[in-house]
Amino acid sequence: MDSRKIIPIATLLILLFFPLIQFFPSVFGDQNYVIHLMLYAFYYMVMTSSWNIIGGYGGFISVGHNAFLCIGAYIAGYYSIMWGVSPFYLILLAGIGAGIFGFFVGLITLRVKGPSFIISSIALIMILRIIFDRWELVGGASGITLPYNSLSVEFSKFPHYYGFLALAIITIYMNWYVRHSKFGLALRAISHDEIRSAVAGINVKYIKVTAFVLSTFFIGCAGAIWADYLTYVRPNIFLIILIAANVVLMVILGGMGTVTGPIVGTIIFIAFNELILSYLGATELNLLFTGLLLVITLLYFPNGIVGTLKNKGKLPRFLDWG
Amino acid sequence: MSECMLKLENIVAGYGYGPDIIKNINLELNKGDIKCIIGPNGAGKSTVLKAIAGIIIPRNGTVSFNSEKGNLELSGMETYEIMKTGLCFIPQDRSLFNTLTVAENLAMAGYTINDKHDLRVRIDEALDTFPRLKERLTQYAGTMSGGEQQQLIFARAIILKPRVILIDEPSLGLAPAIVEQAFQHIENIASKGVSILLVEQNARRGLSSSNFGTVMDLGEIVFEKPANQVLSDDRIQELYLGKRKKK
Amino acid sequence: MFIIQTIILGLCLGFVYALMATGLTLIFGVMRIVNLAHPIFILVGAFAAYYLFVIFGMDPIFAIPLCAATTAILGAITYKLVFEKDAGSQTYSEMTVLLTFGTAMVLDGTLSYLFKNTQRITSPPYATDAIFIGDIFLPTAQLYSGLISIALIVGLGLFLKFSKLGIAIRATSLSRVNAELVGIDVKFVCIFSFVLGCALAGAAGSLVSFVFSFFPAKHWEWIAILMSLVVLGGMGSILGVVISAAILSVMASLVGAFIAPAWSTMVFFVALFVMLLVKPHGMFGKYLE
Amino acid sequence: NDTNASIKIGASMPLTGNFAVPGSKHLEGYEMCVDIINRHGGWLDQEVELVVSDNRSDTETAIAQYERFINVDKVDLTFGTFSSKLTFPISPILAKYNAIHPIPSGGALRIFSQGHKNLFYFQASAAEYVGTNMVGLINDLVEDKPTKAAVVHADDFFANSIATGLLGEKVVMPGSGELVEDLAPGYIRAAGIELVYHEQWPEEGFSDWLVLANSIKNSGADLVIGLMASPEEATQFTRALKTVRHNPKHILLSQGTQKEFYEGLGDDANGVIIMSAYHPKAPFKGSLAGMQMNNADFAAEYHITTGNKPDEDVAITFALCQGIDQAVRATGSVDDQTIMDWLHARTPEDPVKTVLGNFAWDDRGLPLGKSFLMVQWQDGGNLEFVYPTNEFDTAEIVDPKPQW
Amino acid sequence: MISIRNVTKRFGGIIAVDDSSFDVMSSTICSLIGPNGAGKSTLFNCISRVYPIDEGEIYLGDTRIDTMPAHKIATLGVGRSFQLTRVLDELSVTENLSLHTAAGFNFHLLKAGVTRDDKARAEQIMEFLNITHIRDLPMKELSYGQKKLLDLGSVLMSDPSVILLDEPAAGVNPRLLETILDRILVLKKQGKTILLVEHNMDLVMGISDKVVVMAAGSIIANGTPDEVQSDKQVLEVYLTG
Ligand SMILES: Nc1ncnc2c1ncn2[C@@H]1O[C@H](COP(=O)(O)OP(=O)(O)OP(=O)(O)O)[C@@H](O)[C@H]1O
Ligand SMILES: Nc1ncnc2c1ncn2[C@@H]1O[C@H](COP(=O)(O)OP(=O)(O)OP(=O)(O)O)[C@@H](O)[C@H]1O
Ligand SMILES: [Mg+2]
Ligand SMILES: [Mg+2]
Repeated sequence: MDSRKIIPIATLLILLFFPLIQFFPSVFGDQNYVIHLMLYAFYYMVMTSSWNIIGGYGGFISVGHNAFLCIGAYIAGYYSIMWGVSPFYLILLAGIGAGIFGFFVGLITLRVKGPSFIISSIALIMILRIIFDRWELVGGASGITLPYNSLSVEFSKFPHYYGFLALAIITIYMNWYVRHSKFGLALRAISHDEIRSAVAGINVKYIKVTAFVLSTFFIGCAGAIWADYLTYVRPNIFLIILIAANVVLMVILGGMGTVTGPIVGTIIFIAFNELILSYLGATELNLLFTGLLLVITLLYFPNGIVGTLKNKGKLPRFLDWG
Repeated sequence: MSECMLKLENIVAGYGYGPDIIKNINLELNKGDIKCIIGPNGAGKSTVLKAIAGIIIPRNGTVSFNSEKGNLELSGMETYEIMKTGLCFIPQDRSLFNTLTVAENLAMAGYTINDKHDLRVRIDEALDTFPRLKERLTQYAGTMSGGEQQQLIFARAIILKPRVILIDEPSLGLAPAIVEQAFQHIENIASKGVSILLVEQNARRGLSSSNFGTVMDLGEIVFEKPANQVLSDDRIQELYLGKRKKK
Repeated sequence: MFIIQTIILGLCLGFVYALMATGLTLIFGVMRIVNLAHPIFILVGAFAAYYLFVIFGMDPIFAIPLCAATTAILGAITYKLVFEKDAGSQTYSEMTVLLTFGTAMVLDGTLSYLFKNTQRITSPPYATDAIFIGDIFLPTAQLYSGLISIALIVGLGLFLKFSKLGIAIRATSLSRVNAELVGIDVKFVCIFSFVLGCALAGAAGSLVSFVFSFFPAKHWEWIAILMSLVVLGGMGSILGVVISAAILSVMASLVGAFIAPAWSTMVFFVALFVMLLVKPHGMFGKYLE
Repeated sequence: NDTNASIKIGASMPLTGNFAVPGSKHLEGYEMCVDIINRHGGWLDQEVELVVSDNRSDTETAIAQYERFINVDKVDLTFGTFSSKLTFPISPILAKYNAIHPIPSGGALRIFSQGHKNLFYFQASAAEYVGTNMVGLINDLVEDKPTKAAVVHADDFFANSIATGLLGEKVVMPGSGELVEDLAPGYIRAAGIELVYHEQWPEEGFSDWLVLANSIKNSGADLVIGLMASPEEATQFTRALKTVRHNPKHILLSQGTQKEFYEGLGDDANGVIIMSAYHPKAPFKGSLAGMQMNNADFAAEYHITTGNKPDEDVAITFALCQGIDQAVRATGSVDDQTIMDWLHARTPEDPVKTVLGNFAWDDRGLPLGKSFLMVQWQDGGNLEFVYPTNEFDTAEIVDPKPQW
Repeated sequence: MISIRNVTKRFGGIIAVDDSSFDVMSSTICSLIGPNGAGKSTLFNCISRVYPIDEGEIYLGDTRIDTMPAHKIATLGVGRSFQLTRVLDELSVTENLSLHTAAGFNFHLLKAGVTRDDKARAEQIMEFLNITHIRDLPMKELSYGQKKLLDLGSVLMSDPSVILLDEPAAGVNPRLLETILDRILVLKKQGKTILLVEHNMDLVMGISDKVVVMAAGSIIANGTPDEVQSDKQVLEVYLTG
C-alpha cells in the first residue's frame, strides 16, 4: 500500500477513536474544546466539499450557500419540536428539503453566470432573512429553541462529532466521485462555455441543476446537526454573509475544483483563526486578518494551496486525489 | 538600398513561465516590403507578431523599429506605446469591440489621431474600400458575420496609415472575392511605402502578393527567400504548401 | 396625499442609492471588477465628512470634494496593491468578487479598530428640516442629496460620452486587448476609472453621512441592495442603475407604508429574481453570443 | 489552584457588528470594575483577570467563545453579554456547565422561562413588564392624556418583548408553542388608550425612517412609543419625526439616554422620554472591593477617567460586577455553585447593593420589586428623572413635549 | 437526411436567413457557400439550435428537430464545429475530446468516468490531427489553428451521423488540410452526411456532391459543383468582385 491510501486510512482511524480520550480525563484532561474544534472543522468540510461541487467544478460561485444550511436547520428544528424527536432522525429530511429548495432556486439563478450569479446568491440570503424574520410559525426573528441533549458534559458532543464526521466522509467521497465521473467533466465543460457544451450533447440545465441540488442536499444535512449542536435556530445565526464567505475562502485557500483542496483549506483556515484568537484575542483585527488572508491567497495562490502545488508538481501523493 | 523599417535580432519569447516558443528569431523588414511568414499550425508565427507588438515581452533579443522620430527599441515598451509609434497590429482572433457599433469601432480605430477632420477623411476612405461596412454603420460589431468582422478590422489599418503593419492571417474566413480585394489592398498600401509583415495559412495566395517568404517551423525560421522562389521550391511545396489540387 | 408623499420620499432616497451604485457599475463596466468593497469606500467618505463636520464644522455638502479626494487616494492605493496584478486574466470577474470581499473585510476591520463601532451621523441644520408645500413636504436632507446625486451622475454621463478619456474608458470596458491595440494606455484608464468610481463613493459618502447613520459594519447592509440595483440595471449601465434605483426605492417606500417596513427591502431582492427570470442580463444589459 | 495564578473571568462581548456601541460600553463597565478591584487587592489575594473576546454580535461566535472560556481558558467565572439575542443562545451552554450566568442586558422573559438556575438579571425587570412604567407615567403625570398610541419597534428580541407586554400578546416558546405567559389585555389598552398604529422594522439594514414617521403622522397618534435596539435608531427615529413635523403629546423611547442621542438631535431632544435602567443622579448605595461605591462615587470615578457622565450601558455591567464582587467576598470562594447559592439567598431585605440599586432574585433569576426609571431630556441636554416618583426626588415633567 | 424548410431567422431588423429551403441527402457532402454575412453560420446555428428559429421547420430524417433543445439534437447524432472556435478553455485537449464520446451523451450521475475506449479513440484522433504533443495542454494555450483542429477532432470524436463543419480549412496549414480532406471523404464512404461551409473553392469544388449558394439570407443557386460554378449570379456575388 502506498501513502496515498495509508495516510487517509490512518487519519480516519485516529479520528474515529479520538473522542474516546474523554473517558480518561485523568490522563488527557478535558478535551471538550478540541472536540468542539474538530467537529466544527468537519462541519465546515461538509460545506466546503459540497460547495466545491457547484462552485469549484461548475464555476458558479455562490456566496449564499448558507441559505440551504438555514433551510436544513429549520426543517430539523421545527419538526423535531413538533414530533418530539431528536434532529438526528431528521437529517435526511433536512437534506431533502434543502435539496428541493435548491432545485427551485437553481432553476432561477443558474440562468446567469459570473457576477450576476454571485449577486443573486447574496440576494437569496437577504430574501430568506426577511421571510424568516417575519415567519411567526417558526418563531420569527427569535427563532426556535431546541432542548439540550441529556448526555453529561464530557460526552455531550459525541453525537455531533460522529454525525459530522460521517457526513464529511460522505461529501468528500461525493466530491471525489464527481471529480472522476463524466458528470464532473460535463460540469467543468459547462463552466467554460454552455453553448459549446450543449452542442456536445450535454444537457446543460440538467447537469447544472443536479449539481446544485447535490451540493445543497449535503449542506441541508449539515444544518440539521448544527441546529442540534447550537440548540438554537435563528435567522441571524444562519443567514449572514460571513458564513458563506468563510466557506468560499476555505475552498479558495485549499484549491477550487480539487478534491483535497476544500479539506486542506478548511483545516488551515480554522487553525489560522484559532491562532489569531489565542495570540491577539478576538478583536476587530480578526476581521482584518481574515481579509488579508483572503487577499493574499488570491493574489499569490490563485489556484489555492493544493492547486498551486499540483501545478508545480510538488503535491504530496496522499493529497493528490485529482 | 532601401531602408530597414523593422529589425528583429535573436528574439526569444514564450508564454508565462512556459518554455520558449520562438527561438532566436532574426528578421528584417525593408520599406515597402511585404514579407509573408508561413508554417505549420503551432509553429510560432503568431507568437512572433505578438512579441513585436509587445503583447508578450521577449525574453531575449531586440526589436528595433524605424519610426518617424528615428530608431526605436520596441522590446520592453507597452503595447499602447508601440501602437502610437506608427506600428499597427491586427491579431488573428479578430478582436473587435463587440458591443460597439461599426461606426464606433471605426472611431476607436483612429483613437490616436487627434485631428478630427483628418479622422473623418480617413474613415470615409475606409468605408469606400469596404462598402459593406457603410451599410452596417449602426450594427454591433460582434453580431456581424465572420467575414464582415474581418473587413472591419482591416479598415483599421487603412485609417491609421502606419509605417509598418503586422497582420495575422488577413484572409481568414473571407469569401474568395474579398480575399482578392484584401490582398490587392495590402499590395496597394505597400506600394505607398508601408512595410507589411504578414502571417498566412493560405500560403500560395499570401506569397504571390509578397516579395519575401519566410518559413517557420518549431519556433525557428527554417529559411527565407524571395517569394517566387519559395513558391517554386519543390521541397517547400511538399513540406508546407501541399500539392496543388486540380480543379 | 399620503401616497404622493410616500412616493416623494422614495424618490429622494432613490437618487442617493443611484449615486451610491453608480461608481460600482462604472468600475464593473470598465474593469469587470465587482467591487464589493465599494460600500465601504462610501463609509470611508462618510467618516471623512463626519470628522470634517465635527472638528472643523464643515458642511457635508461642501466637504464633498475633500471626501471624494480621500476615497480616491485610498482607491488608488487599493488598486495598486490588489487589482493591478491580475487585471485582464480569464476569471478576473469572479476573482475580483473575492478580492474585493477580502478588501472590504480588511477595511472594515481597520475602520472598526480605529473608530470603534459607534454609530455616527452628521447633523447640519438642514438634516432634519423640510420644505412644506401644502400638506406635502420635501425633507431637505434627502432633497439636497438627491439633487446633488443627480448632478454628479449627469456630469459623469457627459464626461463618459464626450470627453476623449471618457471614450477611452468605454472602449477599455469592452476589450482590453483592443483598447491597447488602438493606442489607449489601458493601465492608466483602469486606474483612472477605479479611482473615479471610488471618488464617487466618497462623494456619496458625504451625502450619506447626514441621510443615514453609519458605523464601520454598516456597509454589509448596503452591498446586497446596491448590487441588486447594478444587476437590475444591467451590469455596467449607469442609466439602468439610476432608473432601477428610482423605481425600486419608490416601490420600497410604498411597501413600507402600506404593507410593513420589514418587507420594504424585499422589493430589491425580489425584483432581482424576477429580472433573472424574465431578462437575465438586466434592463440595459447587452448580451451577445 | 496555585496561589500565584489569577482569577479569570470570561466575557464575550459584541465589540464589532450591530451591537458594537452598547457592547463596547458594557465592556467599559466590566473593565472599570475589575480595575478597581485589582487596585484594592483583587479577590482572595489574587489578581482578577478579565478575559474578553469579541463575538462580532454573532450568535455562533458567542457560543463558541463561551465554550472556549470554559474549556480552554478555564475561567473561574463567566459574565454575561449584551442583548437578548446573544444571551438566549449562550444560556443553555452556561447552564450545562453549571457556570454562573449573570445577565447585564437580555431581559426577554423566555430566557428566564427555560428553567435554568444559574441566571441573575441585573436590570429592573423582564422586558415584557416594562410597559407598566411607560403607561404608568402617562397615567400618573400627564395632564392632557393622549388617546391614540402608535407603537413601533425594532424586530429585536428585547424590543419585541416590551411590545408584547404593551400590546397584550401571548409569550410562547417558538416551535413548541408552549405558553409562557399571556399578557392580555396589554398595558396600553388597559389604560384606555387606543392603538392606532403598530409596526416593526427589521433588525438590520432599515433606512426608511421618513416613511415610517410619515405613516405615524398619517395615523394621527398623539402618543408615540418607539422601542429600539440601539441609541442610533432612537436618533434616526426622532429626527424623522421632526422632519415630517409630527408633534405628538409625548414620545417614549427605550433607548436614547446616551450622549450620542443628544449629539445627533441637539435641542430637538427636549421633551423626549426614555426608559432607562440607570441615572447618574439616582441615590443608590453600594459597595465594591470592600469599600463604599455608591452611584455618586461611581459617577465621579467615571468622570475622572473619561471626562463624561456614565450612561446606562456602562453602569449596568458595573453593577453586575459589583454584585459578583460582593458574593465572592461574602463566600470567600470563586466556585460557581457557592456563589450562585449565596446570590439566591438574597432577599429584598438583605440584597446585593449596586449603583443600580438593590437586587434580590426570584427562582427564575428575575429581580424582585424593581422598576425601570423614566427620564426626560430637558433644556440644554439635561437628562432628568421624572418617574417613578415614589423612590427618590424627581424633576418636573415637561408636558406636553414642546413642538418641533 | 437534413431538410431545411422555409427557415427564417431575424436579428432585430436584420434578416440573417430568409425563407430558405434545401435538402441534404444522406451519405453525401453538401457545401454551403456564399459571401460573408450571407447567413451560412446562422443557418448552422439554427440547425444545432444555438439559436431558435423564427419561422420554418428543420427535419433530421423524419424527426422535426427545430423544437428540440441543443443537447437532444446532438444526441440524435448531429455534430458540429464552430467558425470562431469555441473551445473549453481550461480543459485539456484530451478532456475536450473525451467529452464528446458517444457514451458521453448520457451524463448520468452514477455512470463511470472516461472509459478506456474513449481514451484510445481520443489518442487516435490526436494522432491524425498531429496534435499528440499538446495532449495535456489546456485549450487556452493552443494556437488558432490548433484550436480549429481540435474543434474538428471533437466532432470526429462523437462519431455523429450528420456532421456540420463551419470553415474547417480556415487557418489550417495546407498540407494538413489535405489529410483532413481525405478523412472527410472516408467519412462520407462510411455513410455520414456532411454539410460544409467553406470559402476555399478548391476544396469545395473538389469534394462536394452538391453545392448550395446563399446570398443575403436566401438560396440563390443549388446544384452540382459544375452547375454552380458556371452560374452567372454566383460568379457575380461570390467568386469575383
Ligand atoms: N447574434 C446576432 N445578432 C445580430 N445579427 C447577427 C447575429 N449573428 C449574425 N448576425 C447577422 O446575420 C448575418 C448572417 O451572418 P452569418 O454569421 O450567418 O454569416 P456567414 O454566412 O456565416 O458569413 P461568413 O462567411 O463571413 O462567416 C450577418 O449579416 C450578421 O451580421
Ligand atoms: N497563450 C498561450 N499560452 C501558452 N502557450 C501558448 C499560448 N498561445 C500559443 N501557445 C503555444 O505556442 C505555440 C505557437 O503558437 P502560435 O499561436 O504562435 O502558432 P501559429 O504559428 O500562429 O499557429 P497557427 O497557424 O495555428 O495560428 C503553440 O504550440 C501553442 O501551444
Ligand atoms: Mg497563429
Ligand atoms: Mg460564418
